[in-house]
Amino acid sequence: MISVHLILFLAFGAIAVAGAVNLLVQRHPINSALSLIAVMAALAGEYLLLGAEFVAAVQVIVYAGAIMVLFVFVIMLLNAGVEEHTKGSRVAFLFGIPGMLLGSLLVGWVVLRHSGTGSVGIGALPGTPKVIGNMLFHEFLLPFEVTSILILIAIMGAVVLASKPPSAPAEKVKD
Amino acid sequence: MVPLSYYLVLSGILFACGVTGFLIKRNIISIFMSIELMLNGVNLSFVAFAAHWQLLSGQIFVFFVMVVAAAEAAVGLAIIIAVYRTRETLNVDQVNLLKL
Amino acid sequence: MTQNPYLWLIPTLPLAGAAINGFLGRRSSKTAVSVIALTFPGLAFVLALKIALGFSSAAAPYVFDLAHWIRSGSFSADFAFYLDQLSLVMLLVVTGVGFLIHLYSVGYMSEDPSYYRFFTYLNLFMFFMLMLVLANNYLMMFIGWEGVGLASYLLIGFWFTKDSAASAGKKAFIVNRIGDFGFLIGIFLIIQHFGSLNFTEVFSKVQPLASETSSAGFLTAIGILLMVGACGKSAQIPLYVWLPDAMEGPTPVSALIHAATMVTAGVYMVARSHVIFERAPMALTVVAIIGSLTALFAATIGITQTDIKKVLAYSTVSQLGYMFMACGVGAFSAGIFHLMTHAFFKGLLFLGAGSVIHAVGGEQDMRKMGGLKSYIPVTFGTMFIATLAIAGIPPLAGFWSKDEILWKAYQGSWVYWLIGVTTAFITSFYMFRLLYMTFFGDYHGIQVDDHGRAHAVHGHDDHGHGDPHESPLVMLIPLIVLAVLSLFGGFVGWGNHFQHFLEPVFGGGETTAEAASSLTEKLLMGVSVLVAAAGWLLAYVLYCARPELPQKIAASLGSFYDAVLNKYYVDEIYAKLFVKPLVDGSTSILWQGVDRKVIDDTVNNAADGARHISDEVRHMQSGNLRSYAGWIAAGAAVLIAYMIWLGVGR
Amino acid sequence: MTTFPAMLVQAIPQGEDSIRILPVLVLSGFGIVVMLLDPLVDEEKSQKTLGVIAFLGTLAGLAATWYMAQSPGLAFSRTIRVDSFSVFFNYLVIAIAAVVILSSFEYMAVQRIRAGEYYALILFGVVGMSLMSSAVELVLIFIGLEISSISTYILAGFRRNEASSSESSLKYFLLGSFATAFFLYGVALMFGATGSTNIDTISQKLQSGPVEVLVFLAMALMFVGLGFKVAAAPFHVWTPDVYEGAPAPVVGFMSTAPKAAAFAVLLRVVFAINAPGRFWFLWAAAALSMTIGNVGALVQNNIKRLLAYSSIAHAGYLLVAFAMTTPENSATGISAAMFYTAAYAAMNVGAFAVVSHFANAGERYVTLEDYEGLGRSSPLLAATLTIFLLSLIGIPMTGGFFAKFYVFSAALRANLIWLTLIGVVNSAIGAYYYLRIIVVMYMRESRKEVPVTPIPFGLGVALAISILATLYLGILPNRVLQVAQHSAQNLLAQPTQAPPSIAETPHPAGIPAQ
Amino acid sequence: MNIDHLSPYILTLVTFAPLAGALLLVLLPRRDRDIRIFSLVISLLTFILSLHLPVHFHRGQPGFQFDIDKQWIASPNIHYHMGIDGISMWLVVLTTFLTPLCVLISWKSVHDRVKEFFILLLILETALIGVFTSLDLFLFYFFWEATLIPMALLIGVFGHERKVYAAVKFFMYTMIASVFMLAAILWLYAHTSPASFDFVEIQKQMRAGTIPNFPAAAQWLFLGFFLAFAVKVPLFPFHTWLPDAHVEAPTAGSVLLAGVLLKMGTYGMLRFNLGLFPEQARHNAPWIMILALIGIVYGALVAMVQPNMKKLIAYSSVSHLGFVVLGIFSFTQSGLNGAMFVMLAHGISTGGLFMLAGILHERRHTYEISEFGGLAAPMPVYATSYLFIVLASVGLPLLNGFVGEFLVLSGAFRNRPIYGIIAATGIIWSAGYLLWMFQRVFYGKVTNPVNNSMADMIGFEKAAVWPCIVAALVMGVAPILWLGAIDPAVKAALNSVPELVSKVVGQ
Repeated sequence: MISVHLILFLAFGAIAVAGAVNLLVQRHPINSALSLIAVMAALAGEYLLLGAEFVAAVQVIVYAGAIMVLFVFVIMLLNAGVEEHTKGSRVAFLFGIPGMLLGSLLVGWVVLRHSGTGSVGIGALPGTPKVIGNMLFHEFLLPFEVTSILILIAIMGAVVLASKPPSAPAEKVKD
Repeated sequence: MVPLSYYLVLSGILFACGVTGFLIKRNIISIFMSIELMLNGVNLSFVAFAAHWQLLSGQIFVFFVMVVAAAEAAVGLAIIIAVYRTRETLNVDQVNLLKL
Repeated sequence: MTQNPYLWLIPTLPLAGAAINGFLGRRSSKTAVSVIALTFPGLAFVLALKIALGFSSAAAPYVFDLAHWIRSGSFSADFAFYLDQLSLVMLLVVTGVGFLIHLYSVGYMSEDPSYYRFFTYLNLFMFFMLMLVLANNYLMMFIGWEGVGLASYLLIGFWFTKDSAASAGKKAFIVNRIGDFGFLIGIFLIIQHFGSLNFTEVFSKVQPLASETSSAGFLTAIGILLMVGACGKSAQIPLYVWLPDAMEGPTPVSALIHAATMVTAGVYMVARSHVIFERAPMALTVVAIIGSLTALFAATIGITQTDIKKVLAYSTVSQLGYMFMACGVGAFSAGIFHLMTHAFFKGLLFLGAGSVIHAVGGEQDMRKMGGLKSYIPVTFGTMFIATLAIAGIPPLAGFWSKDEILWKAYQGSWVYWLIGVTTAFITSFYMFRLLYMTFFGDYHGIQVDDHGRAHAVHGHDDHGHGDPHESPLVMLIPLIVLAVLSLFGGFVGWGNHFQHFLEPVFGGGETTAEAASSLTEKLLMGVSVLVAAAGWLLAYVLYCARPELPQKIAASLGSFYDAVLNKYYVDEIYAKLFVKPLVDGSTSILWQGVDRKVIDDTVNNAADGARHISDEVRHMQSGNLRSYAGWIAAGAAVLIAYMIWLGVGR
Repeated sequence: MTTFPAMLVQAIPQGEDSIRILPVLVLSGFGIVVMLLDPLVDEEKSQKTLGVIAFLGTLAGLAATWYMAQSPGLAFSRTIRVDSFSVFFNYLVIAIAAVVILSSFEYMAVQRIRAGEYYALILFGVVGMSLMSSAVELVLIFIGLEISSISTYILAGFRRNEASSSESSLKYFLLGSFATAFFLYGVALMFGATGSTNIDTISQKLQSGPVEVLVFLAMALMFVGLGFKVAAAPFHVWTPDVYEGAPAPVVGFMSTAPKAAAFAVLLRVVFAINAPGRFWFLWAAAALSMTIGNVGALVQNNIKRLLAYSSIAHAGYLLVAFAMTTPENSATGISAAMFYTAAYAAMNVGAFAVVSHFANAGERYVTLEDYEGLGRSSPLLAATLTIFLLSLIGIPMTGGFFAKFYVFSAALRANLIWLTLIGVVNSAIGAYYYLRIIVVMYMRESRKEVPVTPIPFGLGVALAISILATLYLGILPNRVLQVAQHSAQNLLAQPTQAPPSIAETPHPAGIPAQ
Repeated sequence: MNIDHLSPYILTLVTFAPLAGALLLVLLPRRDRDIRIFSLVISLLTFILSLHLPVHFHRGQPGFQFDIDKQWIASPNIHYHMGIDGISMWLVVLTTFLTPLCVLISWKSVHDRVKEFFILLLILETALIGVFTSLDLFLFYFFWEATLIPMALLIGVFGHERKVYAAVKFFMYTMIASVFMLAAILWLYAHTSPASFDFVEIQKQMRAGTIPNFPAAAQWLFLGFFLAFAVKVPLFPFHTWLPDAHVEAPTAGSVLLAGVLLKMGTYGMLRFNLGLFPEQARHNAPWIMILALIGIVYGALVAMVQPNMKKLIAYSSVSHLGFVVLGIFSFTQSGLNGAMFVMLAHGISTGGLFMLAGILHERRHTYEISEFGGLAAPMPVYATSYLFIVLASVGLPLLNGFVGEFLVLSGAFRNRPIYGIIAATGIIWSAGYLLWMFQRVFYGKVTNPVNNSMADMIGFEKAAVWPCIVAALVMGVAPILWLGAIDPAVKAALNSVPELVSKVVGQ
């Protein structure tokens, strides 16, 4: 019989896929961004189903919240308009979509047929903030610390690239 | 009880959508968002596998991915701004000074 | 026999002369040059005489080993000299006649700007010629063989500013090379079968072999190949073409190289290898046929020539044919005998011709001469003797040798004899024709006063007055000496002395001749004398009594006459058949065709192709980011598919 | 139930641990210092001072590496392994950084580039790379990869008033993250298949149990990501554009250091995990890269682009060493690959140093026409470049020769006759376009006025180092090769019975699935 | 005795003396005259040093002498192994003999970038000597490749109109061919155990048959080596780079190119194709010999119709080197002796010819034969020297050309008579094209008035050319001096072909 779990999974999954497809078909970046947020929200739901409550929370707060806001901000800043068709795009449509569908079907088939046939129940592995934090500061201390550098770079990069460029360089004197 | 493979298929579909988006979108920002979509797909499979193996590390990875995503977003958007400054366009097909 | 430790000096002396003149001659005076040039060959001659006097006929061949030359594995060829009766005869002829001609040249070339160069070459020639005749093995003979070729190349082209002279020299060398090619192959055959080139060794290995009467074996091959070499050097059909052109050289050169010595090298070589030839009858036949044909063929051409030296040239070719015919019928000693006498009278004839040319200021066309006997009596006298000799009028030298050959030819086959006699007739005809046209009748020559031209063209002197005049003494002495030799040189053949002298070399193989009845011999002798006389008479009639006749006859003969006049167009045919195709073919087919079009273009096209492909590859880089992503995705797809296939497969 | 302070106490790394990441600490320390100093020193002086500090930082990094090498072993709950392999690559990437920094001094000044961020980014990038080379944990590797990538994305865009620069940055960034996503997906699947992201554990799992399809899939995806990083065909497409647009010294940096690190990862993934079903893929990738790279370079006129193609080709030669199956072949293959990375780094950094000096302001002079008659106008510069080019051709007595030599002899020992033939023929074809540069420099007279400035001190030192390295590797390759061989042994002989880290034990408070 | 002290190091000295000179030259100031004198001194010094070899060479004793064998690189197991036998010794001496002459002939003709020129020249000399002395395949390959760059630069920088094309063609041709040799070398190294590049060692293992699947690969290895050498020789149809390279190269370049570089190919065939793969050498001999024959005749015919003096000489080299290859693959004592001797003779006489051609170019800046004519009158000394060299390369007895050709031909004839006969036509062709050229250049009237005022040879030129003439004469009269050392070495080389020993006996 169809369990509640499965129904929920399918529901969230449907939303996610719908959002993803919408991201593709929408021609204005803003719409794409919003549909991406939808996808993320749906995924957050999936995470909850899997018991990763903390991850779900972070997904909503950081990902859907912070990062996507950044996107929307930039879109607004550059007031990107509707993307126009160009010669390259048709080729991409003709080959890209069927190719990708084929690829994903192949992968899906493989996964279905060959991966571990185990199945997971609701909240299979509760990822509470406590345990997660515990692990972050033990096994994953180094990666955790290192990410700080990553972020540092990111900030610096953003500063460098987005700031106003200097005047044109000067010719070397030939002597 | 939901078979693990369902989750995997879902993540696969999302990933594929991301790839497709990268190929067919022309607005640089949309393309970038497709990448985010791919990452999300990956995250899902991480969490799913975590549940499957009863290993929290799987969930931890998602954080790292998110951090990376954040960093990429920051840098990426900065780059996009820089490009826009020099080229006044966001259409990737017109960003082709370098070729052959 | 008495040891001759100084034997090696004989060739070396002229070399020394050549070296000295070559290095110092440019700066030293003409007298100094001529002293050097005369002393060294002279000394060589003296030494030769000394050896000859101390030479006992019974003596075994004397081998003098000088130094190693080539040692490769078990094969070796050394600088070594081989002295026996045969080489002694050659030695005397070469040094003797050679010296006389050197003497003559002192006068003849006295006005030439590059006097020293001439004598350098001449001495060099002596050196190589002596190497040739004294060689102890085929390879050393080959040294001399090629060396004399070089000398003749240099001397023919002596007046190199004349294109005709330069070309003639080149032609001589190349045609000789063709002959040498045969000779070389022959040498390889000899090495392959006898593992050595030393005469003694080779011949001793050949002796026991059976005569290849039934089938042609390697001996026949060797023989024929050697004959090819001889054809080149001794101007036999089909390689005779270079000799007439060689007359571009100074007359003494023609006398020494192209009459007396070098051209006879072929005969000498065949005679030297008689052991091989005797066991290869087929080869001998070839020799005989070539010889007889050449004799007749060249003689006919000789009739029509008007250039005095050309006549002599063709007569030389024909006489050489005689010698080969002799060898061909196995009468080697007769051949050598004729070689010797021919050296005397033909040398004399050339020197005489030189003196004539010299007298008329460089004119060589006999039609522009005539009536010279009053102007230059000595020349006339000596040349008359020579003419008698070559015509075979007894008892002069030519008579004995020619008669010997004809008799041996008769024993071989009457056909040879017939050809021989015909040739004898023609010979005496054109020789007397020459004599009459030159010395009798009245002088048709222009009163030469443009000596400038004379000098420019020939550079010999004539003292600046119009009328023809006798040559200086230094030139006359050789004439007289040779005349004497032509008169009495033949008597060594009296009673087969000469043949007996050479028997140690050629063995008793010819003593069979004695068996035949001497009546026939006498008969044939008579015939040949008659023929000679007839030729003389005809010449008298046509060119002295009724000078207008020849034109008529020529006209009546028509195209045939033209053919003969133009030497049967042989040169033209050769040019069309060989030279032109070779040059054009090499240019258009090999060079422009194969080299440029095929090979080089292939290479260049390959390079261009690579560049073109590269250009294609560049277009993978469309610059469009999405296409790049496409590449990556495609690659990923292929890779994923492959890996999954792998994974599923197992 | 431990208390939070207790956790913190536990969290503080042990002495050993911190020593085993000493280079990382030192470099990031210096990076931060540079960053902080940047606003303090004024614009004019900043170039030099910051550069010098950064250079000292790299020297300190080398020293730190040496110190780290003294205490090999695992660290941070088996996410880091210090062995001669990781030490080798640490040395390599830091040294590259040092030389690049030296050669950047003048460039910075000429191009008016903000020095502070530039040097800091290089240092941080090196941090990422050194992590890549010593990490044995896929997630950590991923993070290191991202650090190095992102820093190079930024560096590529540093000539900010050049449209080409930002374009190259964009292309590099988008394609890079695209590829990284693949890699990440691969990691995820690998995790799913084996329940671990630790390379040792994975290899044990693979050796023990049956290999399921998921693993193959994971491998494929990871190859995509890494193939992109090392610019192996067909994932090379980004290279020419990015190299052409990016600043010359940066290209010198990112064509060697991240590549070396990526190769280190690839070596770990391929050999330590002993990746299944890799042979033909690597074979094809090698052949394809060599051919595309060499053929593509034949008609290039922009020297940077030309060298970009050449770097694709060299990646191809390098991949030849990966197509090994049996352990003993693998050993030779690994050592060959390591040597190659070193040699290639030496010559390529040098070549780009010359290019960046000659390019002049706004990188005006980067086409072959500009190099005409250089042999006359600046014999020294021409001679230097010639040495590097000869090494790139693979003329004996240069590092390039031995690099190719080891690779090909390894291949032949594994009986890869055809691959070797493709390789040697390619290297012959490749000779053509390097020769073209030499020809242009020596055999043609310059047609246009190109200013040639004297070689400044920093650049001179950089060039000297590269030349010495190139020749040293070409004449006395032994020591380096021995190190490489030793590390190859290390890489292959992984501790089979390592105590399972906590990360893999089920969580104590794990609620059983219902 | 000091000889014993010197002998182990003499090869190193001879090989690297020029390089040392070149390095010193780098430091010298750009005063052209000093540079010229300095490099002349260096090259002469090298020549004198190299004379140590023939003087103290134990003739009649096969095997390598003066050998030095030190490990250079442990892995790969590369040794600094040098040694010479009768074959390589003379090639070394040939090189050291020609280089000073090159310096002399370039004395006046090179004015621009003199320093670079002589540096390259000396480096080239070291590389060339190294090729002949090294017994370690790796070392050999190194020197082999090392000759490329200086030569290419000499052509490309100091050459004439189409110098770049010629240089690149030369470089790529040789490069592409030699990578196959590299592959073969690597294969050998990878399959020998203990892995080794040592010629002697590999030969030992090859004989012992301890190399795994050697028989299967041998044919390919043979071809790998052969291709590299064939291009270098150059054997028809790989010869098209030669005329271009020669025409464009400066005189000294041509001299070394024709005199020594080409010999690298034939030397390689003799040393490696015969030494390492006797079986394959024998099986492939027929078609190789046919290629050589084509080369002989074809080269000669094409040479005959060349309007350009240097091109003519270049094609004549193709023809002469055909003789060498023919001799090598005739597998007869005479053939190989002859081949060796032709190498040396060709080195001298063709070197001389190129110098003489260069002297003309010096005065008229053209090689077109039609530009000249009647030169014998204005420049008699030059004409005589020219004639001498021409005769030497025509193969006149008592000059160096003859001995070699004779031996080769007799060897070829012994192996296959028809080959000998076809090859022997070469003596006709060579007479044809050389004498024709000589006539067109020197005989007849002076057609072009410019030529009337042409100066005869000057001091440097005499100093450069006359040694060649003397050498040609000595080699022709006393070949025994050379053959004495060559013969045993060749015998040894032949004995490495076991089943041919019987064939060799008697020759």
